[in-house]
Amino acid sequence: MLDAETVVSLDPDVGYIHRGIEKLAENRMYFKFTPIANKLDYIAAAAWEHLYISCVERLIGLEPPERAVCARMAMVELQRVVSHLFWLGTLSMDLGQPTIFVWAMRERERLLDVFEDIMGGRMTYGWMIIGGLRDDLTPGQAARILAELDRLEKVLPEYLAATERDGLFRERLQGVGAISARDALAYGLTGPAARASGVPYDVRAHAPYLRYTQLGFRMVTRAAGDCWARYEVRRDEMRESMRLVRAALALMPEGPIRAQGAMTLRPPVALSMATPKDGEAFVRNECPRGEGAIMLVSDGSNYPSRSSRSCARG
Amino acid sequence: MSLKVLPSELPALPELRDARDMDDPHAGKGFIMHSVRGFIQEMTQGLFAWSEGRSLWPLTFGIKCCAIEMMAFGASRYDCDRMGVFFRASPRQADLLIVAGPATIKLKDVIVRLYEQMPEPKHVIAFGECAICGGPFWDSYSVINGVDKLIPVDIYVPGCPPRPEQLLLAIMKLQELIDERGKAGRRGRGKTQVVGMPEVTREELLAQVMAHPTFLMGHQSGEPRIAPTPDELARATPTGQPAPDAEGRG
Amino acid sequence: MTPRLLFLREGADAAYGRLASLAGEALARPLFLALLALALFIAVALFATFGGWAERKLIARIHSRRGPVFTGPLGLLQTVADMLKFLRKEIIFPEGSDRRLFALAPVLLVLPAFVALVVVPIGSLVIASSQYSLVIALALLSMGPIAMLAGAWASNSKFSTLGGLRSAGMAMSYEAVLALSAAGVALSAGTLDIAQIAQRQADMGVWFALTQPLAFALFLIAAVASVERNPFDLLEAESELVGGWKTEYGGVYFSLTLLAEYGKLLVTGCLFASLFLGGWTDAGGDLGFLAKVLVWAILMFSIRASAVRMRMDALLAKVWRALVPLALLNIVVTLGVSFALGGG
Amino acid sequence: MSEIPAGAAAAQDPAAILAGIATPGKGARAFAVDRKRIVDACAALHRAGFAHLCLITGIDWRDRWEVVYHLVRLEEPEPVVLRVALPYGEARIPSVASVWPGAVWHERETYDLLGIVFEGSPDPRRILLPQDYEGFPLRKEVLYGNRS
Repeated sequence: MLDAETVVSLDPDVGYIHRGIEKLAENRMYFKFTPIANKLDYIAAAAWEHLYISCVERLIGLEPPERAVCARMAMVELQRVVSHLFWLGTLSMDLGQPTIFVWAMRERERLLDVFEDIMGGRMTYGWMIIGGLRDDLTPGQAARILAELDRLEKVLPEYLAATERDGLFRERLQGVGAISARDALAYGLTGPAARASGVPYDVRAHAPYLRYTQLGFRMVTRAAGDCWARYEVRRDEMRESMRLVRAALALMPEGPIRAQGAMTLRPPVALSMATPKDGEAFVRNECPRGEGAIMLVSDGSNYPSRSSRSCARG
Repeated sequence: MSLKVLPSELPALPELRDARDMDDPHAGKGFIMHSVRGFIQEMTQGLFAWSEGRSLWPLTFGIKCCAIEMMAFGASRYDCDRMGVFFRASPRQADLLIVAGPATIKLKDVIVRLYEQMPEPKHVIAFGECAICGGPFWDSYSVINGVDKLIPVDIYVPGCPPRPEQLLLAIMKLQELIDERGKAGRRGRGKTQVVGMPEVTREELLAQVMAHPTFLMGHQSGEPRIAPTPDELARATPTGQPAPDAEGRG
Repeated sequence: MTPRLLFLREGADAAYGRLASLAGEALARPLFLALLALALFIAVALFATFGGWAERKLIARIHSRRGPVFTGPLGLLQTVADMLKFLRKEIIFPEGSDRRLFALAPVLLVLPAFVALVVVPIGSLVIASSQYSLVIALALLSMGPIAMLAGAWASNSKFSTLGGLRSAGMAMSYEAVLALSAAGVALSAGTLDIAQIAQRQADMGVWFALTQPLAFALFLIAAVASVERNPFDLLEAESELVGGWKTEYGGVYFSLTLLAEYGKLLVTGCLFASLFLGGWTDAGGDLGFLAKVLVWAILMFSIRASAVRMRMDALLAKVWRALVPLALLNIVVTLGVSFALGGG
Repeated sequence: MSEIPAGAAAAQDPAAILAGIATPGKGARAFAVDRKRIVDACAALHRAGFAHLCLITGIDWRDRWEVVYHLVRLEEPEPVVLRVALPYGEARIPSVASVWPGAVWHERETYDLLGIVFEGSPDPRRILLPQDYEGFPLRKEVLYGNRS
């Protein structure tokens, strides 16, 4: 509802791409749901795939080996860098400046090539299976990741300078859409948006999963809560994620990439996966857009009897 | 319950909604402009087909992950500007609708309205499995199996999500389609082409799709596509509604 | 440098004489004007075509991509393809829209750009020189908001109404800055005729851009706004207003608005070159003038690629709080200086 | 109100829940709460520091409904899980929007897909499906994929 130029009230009408994934989950075997798990947040597919796979692993109590966990952490954090690059592009596109959008997409394409080389796809992967990985992260691929990150580290300050030193860019973001910490918590805001309002809530620090405790994760928060603070939080998170990718690749030991009894397709172990009767698993991950949570309720068969996910409101 | 599909059940191609009479001056076409355009059209058929193909302005309308690939198609590596593709925001100024994502039941009338708002020489590309047949959500209650149930589609681009190069190839195919129609002087729908697959007309495509049982559009035909597993049948619902049998899950 | 005006007049008289002998005295004058108008239209159409191509190529280069390649050599025929395609598009009048006004609005937008070229000197060619050519040019340039409001109101859609109000409001306020900064220059040159102003710069041997830096900057900003280029690009705020007041325009009418955009670009370019950079009177002559207009066009294209769109209230606040006072200050300073120097 | 089948754990009152939370037990701390006491329990927990409502999920166990609340306190990693069992015939539960305004969208989604009515919710409309959509697709009796 507009009053001349100022927005008076807003009633968001969501659901235009509602695909009823909970119903679909109830009618697919656990391992067959992974392609849809990628599409829960299609800009950060690896993060949500890992969320779903780790939830199923907790449901059946299967621990992936150390090498798989470190490889997954490297990919999840690299996916955060790619997702934040896409955010940088669409932010400047919405502000009417397509140049930074095209530059950020160009950098994102280079990292998508790395994903395609390692995980088999540009946007949706299916690289993580229940109990480990489909195929290994070879040293050559790890070296390529490090090379790409070094290149990005050199190029990124140039784009960020183009946005930060541009007075108009700052003027459009500073003091716009300020959200107080109290409102952020009350309305369930999570992720970079909450941290920009001063809410110190990051699942990686709050309930560490993967190897965040060993690698020492530093949470990025700001107090202002306006668009500029959200810009700064995401910019610093990108640098933190790059550091984490390097640390995860360094920590990655030699060893098997699949646990004993991992749900592979050849041999078709995944087709007859047993789940506990009335078992329940609830997992939270820090996805690029906010806290993602999946709850799975199993009834013993190879089909979840109820799956529910909290969409990340970041 | 047999899953055989009667040929009559093939969903008919929705007829062109634009039934306006071209000669009626008040039908949204100034009389003078119309007769002048008629004359120009006859003399410069090939030239206009060339120009229509080389300047396809798509509408910035993306739905899901295929929209991200459409953005990558517009960015610098794949660069749709080379083909003369320039994204426009208003349907009035666009002549290509790239449906990038599933048509959900809530989005149905939005897509149809956008299509009808676009001026006439318009084309539609069904980009990605979701737009072709519902994709990974084919059995969802809120996804319509294929955009061609709503609007006539010219080019299908399979893939989930397809690579931006496939969209470049689709644009080239569309240009060939336009040139071919331009030479033949027909304004109707020519052969529908599926990018990356051999030449196939829309009817052949639908026949293939209909013939293969797993592609059968579940809820379009009313009864469930794959019913619950046998043990779930044992715990029949309180209402005792008998669930039809099926040939296995997965 | 003898003023080139006379040369033009003789050339025109010679052509006029030959025409008179050909078509007889009575017909000569209208025929000559018709030919001149046609030449003018072709000049602007060519500028619009290759301006559009150059813009897409330059912005593509800034984006590190190629831009149109497949239509003609180096993609030169891309804008031709766009314009031809629009000729064949179906013309849709929105339901409940005022049909005549809907069709008239783009024409109202294009005409001032063409008519202004009659008054503004293009190189040494001044078609209708008059003492008040600057006033006429600025008045014609400020026809834009009227056309936008007409188009917005006639399209009978909420997007275009909101877009129309916004862009009309912005264009009107920036026209004020345009006029005031031009007034500063006219005062220091002492005349309102653009050709004379250009001439005066040659006599003084220094460009007004150097003696009047403030007016130069203000004119630049205001010109960018009057052509709706990027920092003031509220028109195509895709994310907010779909297509601004042009939302309902498709087909030929939309191509008219594109033509108008480049027409205005040419007019402001010629004005800019004549008022501030000495026009054709310095060493470069006509070619120099052309170079100045090209520099102006490239500047506008690169601004479009690199500037962020400003918010509506910040935009208007800047005009009335910063730019207009600066322009007035500039006039006062000019008066003071010329009073002190020349004794009035 | 028909009797809730034995499957659901015995309902506890808010004071017991607060005591339960204080003891640093291992594993997710789950508490069954009675339908009438859910708002007081949530208010008590909110005062105790559970400022973040992570997820509200409705489950259709075919013989009873169950609404599961996942609450998170910023200081500790483990979430607290409140489970409210509802008789199958009567899917109604008071809304906790008064405690967390953010709960409205969770509740609207649960109503939209499962048909559990949240009494006193400031915005009881459907959120994901078109407003004129009849039926609640996520219920077990709705055979999968069927539009009925």
